[in-house]
Amino acid sequence: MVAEGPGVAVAEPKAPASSLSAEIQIDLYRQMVRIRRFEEKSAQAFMRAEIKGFCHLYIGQEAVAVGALAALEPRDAVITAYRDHGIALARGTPARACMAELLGKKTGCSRGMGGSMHLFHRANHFYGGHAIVGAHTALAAGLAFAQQYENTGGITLCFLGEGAVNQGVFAETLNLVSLWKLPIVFLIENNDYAMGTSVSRSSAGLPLVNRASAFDLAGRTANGMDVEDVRKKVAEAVSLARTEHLPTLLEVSTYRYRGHSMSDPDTYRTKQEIEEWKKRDPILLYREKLEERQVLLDALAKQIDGEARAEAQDALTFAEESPEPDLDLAFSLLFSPEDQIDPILRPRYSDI
Amino acid sequence: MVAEGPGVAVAEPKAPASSLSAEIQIDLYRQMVRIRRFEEKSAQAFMRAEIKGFCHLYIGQEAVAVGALAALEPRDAVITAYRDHGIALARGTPARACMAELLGKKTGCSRGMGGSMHLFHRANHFYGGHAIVGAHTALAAGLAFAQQYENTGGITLCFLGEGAVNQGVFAETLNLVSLWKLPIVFLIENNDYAMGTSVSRSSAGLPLVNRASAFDLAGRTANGMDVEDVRKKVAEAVSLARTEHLPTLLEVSTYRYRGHSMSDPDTYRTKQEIEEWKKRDPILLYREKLEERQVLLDALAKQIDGEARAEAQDALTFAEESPEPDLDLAFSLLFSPEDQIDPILRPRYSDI
Amino acid sequence: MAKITYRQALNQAMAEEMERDPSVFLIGEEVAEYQGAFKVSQGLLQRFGAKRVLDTPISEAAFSGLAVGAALYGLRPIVEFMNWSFSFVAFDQLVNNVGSLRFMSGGQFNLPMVIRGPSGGGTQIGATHSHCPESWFAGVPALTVVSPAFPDDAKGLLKSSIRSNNPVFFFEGERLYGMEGEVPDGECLTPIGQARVCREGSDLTIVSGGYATHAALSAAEVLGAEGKEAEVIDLRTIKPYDFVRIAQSVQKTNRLVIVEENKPFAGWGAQIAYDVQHRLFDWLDAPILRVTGLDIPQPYNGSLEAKVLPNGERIIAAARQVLG
Amino acid sequence: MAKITYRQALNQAMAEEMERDPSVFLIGEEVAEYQGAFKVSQGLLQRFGAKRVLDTPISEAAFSGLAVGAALYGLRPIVEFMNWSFSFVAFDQLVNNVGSLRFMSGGQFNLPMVIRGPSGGGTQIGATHSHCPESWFAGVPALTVVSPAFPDDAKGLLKSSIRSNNPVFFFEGERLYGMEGEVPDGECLTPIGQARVCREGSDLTIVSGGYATHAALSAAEVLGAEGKEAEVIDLRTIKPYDFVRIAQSVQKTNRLVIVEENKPFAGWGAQIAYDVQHRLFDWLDAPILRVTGLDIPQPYNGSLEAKVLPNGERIIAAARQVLG
Ligand SMILES: Cc1ncc(C[n+]2csc(CCOP(=O)(O)OP(=O)(O)O)c2C)c(N)n1
Ligand SMILES: Cc1ncc(C[n+]2csc(CCOP(=O)(O)OP(=O)(O)O)c2C)c(N)n1
Ligand SMILES: [Mg+2]
Ligand SMILES: [Mg+2]
Repeated sequence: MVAEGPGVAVAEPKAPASSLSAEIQIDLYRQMVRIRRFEEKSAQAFMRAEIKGFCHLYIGQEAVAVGALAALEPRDAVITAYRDHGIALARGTPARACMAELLGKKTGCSRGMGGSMHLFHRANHFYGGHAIVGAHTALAAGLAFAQQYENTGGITLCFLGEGAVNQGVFAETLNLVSLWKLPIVFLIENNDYAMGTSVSRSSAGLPLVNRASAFDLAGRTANGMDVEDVRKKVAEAVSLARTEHLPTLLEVSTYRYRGHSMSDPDTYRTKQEIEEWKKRDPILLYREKLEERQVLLDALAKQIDGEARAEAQDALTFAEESPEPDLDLAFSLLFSPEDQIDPILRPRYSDI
Repeated sequence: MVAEGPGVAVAEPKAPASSLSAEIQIDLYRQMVRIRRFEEKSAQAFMRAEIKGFCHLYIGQEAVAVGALAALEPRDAVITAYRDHGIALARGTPARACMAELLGKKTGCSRGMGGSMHLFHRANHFYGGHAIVGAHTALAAGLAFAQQYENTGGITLCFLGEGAVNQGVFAETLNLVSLWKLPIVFLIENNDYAMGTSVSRSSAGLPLVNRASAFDLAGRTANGMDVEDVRKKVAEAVSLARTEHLPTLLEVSTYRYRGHSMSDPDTYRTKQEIEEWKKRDPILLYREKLEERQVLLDALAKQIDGEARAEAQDALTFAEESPEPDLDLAFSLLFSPEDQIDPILRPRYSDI
Repeated sequence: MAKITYRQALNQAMAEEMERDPSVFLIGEEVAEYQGAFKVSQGLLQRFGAKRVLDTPISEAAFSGLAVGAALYGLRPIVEFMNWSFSFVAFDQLVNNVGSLRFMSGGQFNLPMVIRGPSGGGTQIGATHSHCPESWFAGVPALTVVSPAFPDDAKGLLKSSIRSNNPVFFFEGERLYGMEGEVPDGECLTPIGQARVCREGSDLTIVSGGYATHAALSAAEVLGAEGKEAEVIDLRTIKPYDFVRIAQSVQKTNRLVIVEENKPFAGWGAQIAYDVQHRLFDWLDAPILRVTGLDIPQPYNGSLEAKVLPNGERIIAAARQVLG
Repeated sequence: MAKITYRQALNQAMAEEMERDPSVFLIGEEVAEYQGAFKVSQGLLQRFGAKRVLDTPISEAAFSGLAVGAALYGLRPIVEFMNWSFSFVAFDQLVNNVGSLRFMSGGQFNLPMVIRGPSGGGTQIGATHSHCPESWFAGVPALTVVSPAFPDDAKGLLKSSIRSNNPVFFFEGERLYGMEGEVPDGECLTPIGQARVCREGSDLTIVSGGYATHAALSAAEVLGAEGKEAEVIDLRTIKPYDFVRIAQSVQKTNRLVIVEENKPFAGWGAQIAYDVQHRLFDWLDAPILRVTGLDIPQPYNGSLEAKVLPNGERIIAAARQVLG
């Protein structure tokens, strides 16, 4: 939609026309705002010790999840690491189920057993939420393998942090998916830091996308502060996966504004560096762009923001009021019921 | 030494002059023959059940060990996988100590505890002999790290099979040595097979040397059937490591004539394929070359062969006549004596 | 019933289950074209095709992780480790992903997978290739650990394991592959969690599993000739093991020897010993004794390895000791 | 003597040993510039420089393997795992290389290295991050397993471990880092293999280790108020553990409870229970009881996790049970 000047001829339109419908553009914007507000609410809940353990916020990276997931179909599979709130939300996991999980409640999407790092939502083909760095990349290959085996036409999108590329299992997996031509896209969210280690201190042969060629994968990059660029590049990679069975390694540059987790003192980078990145804030920039295109008017932006705040608050209230899981529930989750063999007697080995 | 025709002017000399002294050329030849005869003797001993477990012969690959180790200094460190007889011998481990180890005797270089796959010879900076595929590559990085830490001027040469490149720890290690500029050379002995799997069935992005660029390593290749080519390429890589602290990934093409181990029925390749490779036999070709260069006369070749046969037979006799290790010796090897703290009481947890 | 080997029994189990359920597939090193490093998968590639019988690179972490992902999606993978000792490079996948994903997701996923391969020593392949990691995996709450000692159980337990909706870690005896026995031709499902009494006796109970069961049986023969009748119980399932059957026997014999091949410190036999002294304290007339691998890495030398393994000599010595 | 934290005690131990021996270096994720994920290495980079305090990529297998290679060559590495749960991606390096290389080489190499980091649960970080793998490593014959519960032992044991010529697996309590206690300023070497009696008593013996020792001590207080005096023994070294000290106590109290945080099946407590029933059969007036983590993966939910951990309530219940 071309932003038509209000009676004034615009010599050089700042924001070029988008091939996306206004509806889609607004939805991209809305999803990013939803995540931002949800994460701000999470931070508050953590500060009030309602959320415990590790809590990794997605603030700053919203365009990556939103742009990427906008390029998928419902049958596609999604998997990520522990910085998973934004991805879960963008994939359609209700904010209530996410927040309740962060609070460890029975109504959480993982019934309070997983916590912040382990959101799962099978109904939406969202396969988690994984806290061992790099380990989920092999699972992703398995999802893509199963999609190919079952001939579903689906593909798998696997997010990972740039710090995860140096886990051996990831290299093994890249080799395997290339060899077997699995329908998969590995999206590296390069936010420049793995805890306090910048990518240049952890990785040889930069940029990381170079690793693609060693395994004969398609290698691509995207600007992770630009939701439309992410959407476009992911769409291209998805299409390679779906139609050519060519896996892609896609490096997306982005930035996290907050510390690694809520417990990180964040002393390894300058305030100035953070401020520089914030000038490229994905929500801010997209709002400006949509305003220039006249897709998003101020009133609608305010409405979206209000709804997102309300949703986050509603999620927190719901979570707070939800019951805790009990030990019986926990033990009941350990084993699947058998339906092809006799039940197996399962004694517990702690007597007291 | 230029082969001077006996009174006849040679239009196109078949073997170009070598910059290596005759002595060195003969020694390269001798080392290859020693390994070949040793391995043939090992095969016999295995057939007679004097050697048990796994026994992986080096026949066909002799030029790799011999050429590579000829490029090293005594202070350099060497480490390899389980196909280690040839490398141990070329590095100077006495044939007797090797053969005794193959027979599990107390006089073996590893005192009968390691067997064929676990030859070690610390005095010569030979760090084994490792049977978990790929796992020793990280140890190699540690040897190079220690050399750099201690500023010894030494470098580490790590051999691995082409099947090992898909173990995650190897990728992790390549990243680490590049990042830390360790003085190391990784030499892939690409004999085309990992057990029954040819490299094209196991590895994407061939040739394997491509993996070097992903980690910003020097990438080189050599002809593993040509001992002088191996020597030259390894020497170049060693010099990069020693003087520039630039690690190299060197892919050497070679071939094993025998099955993966003595127990391998070897049905995954054709007899013809093996015969083709045998035409490029490293010993045969080098002998021809040295004869053309008139460095090696028939008598000397026969003498070398006779000595190698005698050495192998002597080693076997020695091994056969050697005593077995006992349980007390085994238990005594488990812990190093303490010299900085009080001895630690070490009960055994199996009472009976 | 036909007389076939343990190896063939495993092969039959896989073939029958793959025939029965198209979501079952086999993945591992050399399982397809090579027909298995120990020929356990002989003929499966020819019969089921390359889609369902897959050779992998030497990347245990990736291919076992891949199998977990496939199981999350709904397939039923069988993962072959050429040797269980190689599972250590995939340990995180096995402990954390196989061990936690169902639970951590609040029960959203089943993990109907079997991880199988040979374990243990006795073939002089050295310290790094002779591990018995059964106890370590049994220490992970969600994992079921199975270890057949006889061909019929090899088939019956593998079929049950493949049909289980939960992950089963299946330990085969490399030294058992060639063992022959009567095995039912078709359907035969050995229940998981039930032990087998291999020999009856009233003087002492010997509990064992896997290859060690055969050492226990030989020792029992010798003891029998001395007039002491050992009841030999083959566990078949290491976790959850059949406490009830052990208790029945110990309440009769009042004496217990446990034979396990793994290294001694905190092996599964220690758990059984703990449970028995706890729950049958007043039934024991003598301390429980364990015969395990000796507490050193596996030596290559053959006569040493024979001493390190739990052998007839040491089992008999233990039996005599508990008999007083 | 100064009152410092467990964390500072560890820091002092490393600093003193690095000062003393230039071949000691520290390697791990975030140990240098970040000053340690838990600040255990605070100030070491500044003091000893980047040559001896090394940040690594997230490549546990490679950097622990690198440390093994460096030890083979003669250096004395300290490897920090940010959490022992991450050691599983390096499990092969730890079990096979650290566990076998000296033996398999016929004793040619020493492996003077320490692998250290926090383990265990209680901080709501979920199933994959809360493992207690002490027992698994203790099952490897060549490995020494240490786990201090108090600041002075944290220092004394870490110094002894760094000076040992053998590999020591050193388990710290994440929940103990902030604990304060009197710690000698300079030289202090807690001997490896010796337990510590934290509380004397004659009614029953409680053996424990690491954080669980504090749970045991609290429980002992409650029991004391009821007139039952528990002797609490803190193991300090899990393998080789101090059987002699336990025996002395059990011969006095005739009753034993073992408290360990790991999951129950074949934990180290099972080994102790086995050894005690075996060697002190006639001294026991009641079955030995173990209080362990419950047999499920660690749940995130806080009140559930508190139940899963060995807690005062369950220890007291066990004590009452053995007291009859
Ligand atoms: C195997 C393993 N090692 C270490 C850790 C600890 N850890 C958690 S997150 C993290 C940094 C990962 O950074 P990156 O992959 O860039 O993801 P980001 O946090 O930037 O999203 C580390 C080291 C872990 N969880 N797993
Ligand atoms: C981690 C691991 N997986 C599997 C094996 C079994 N295995 C031993 S050798 C081998 C093939 C290795 O081939 P390659 O690296 O090419 O060396 P080559 O035998 O050709 O010298 C395999 C799969 C092992 N020893 N370790
Ligand atoms: Mg990052
Ligand atoms: Mg090969």
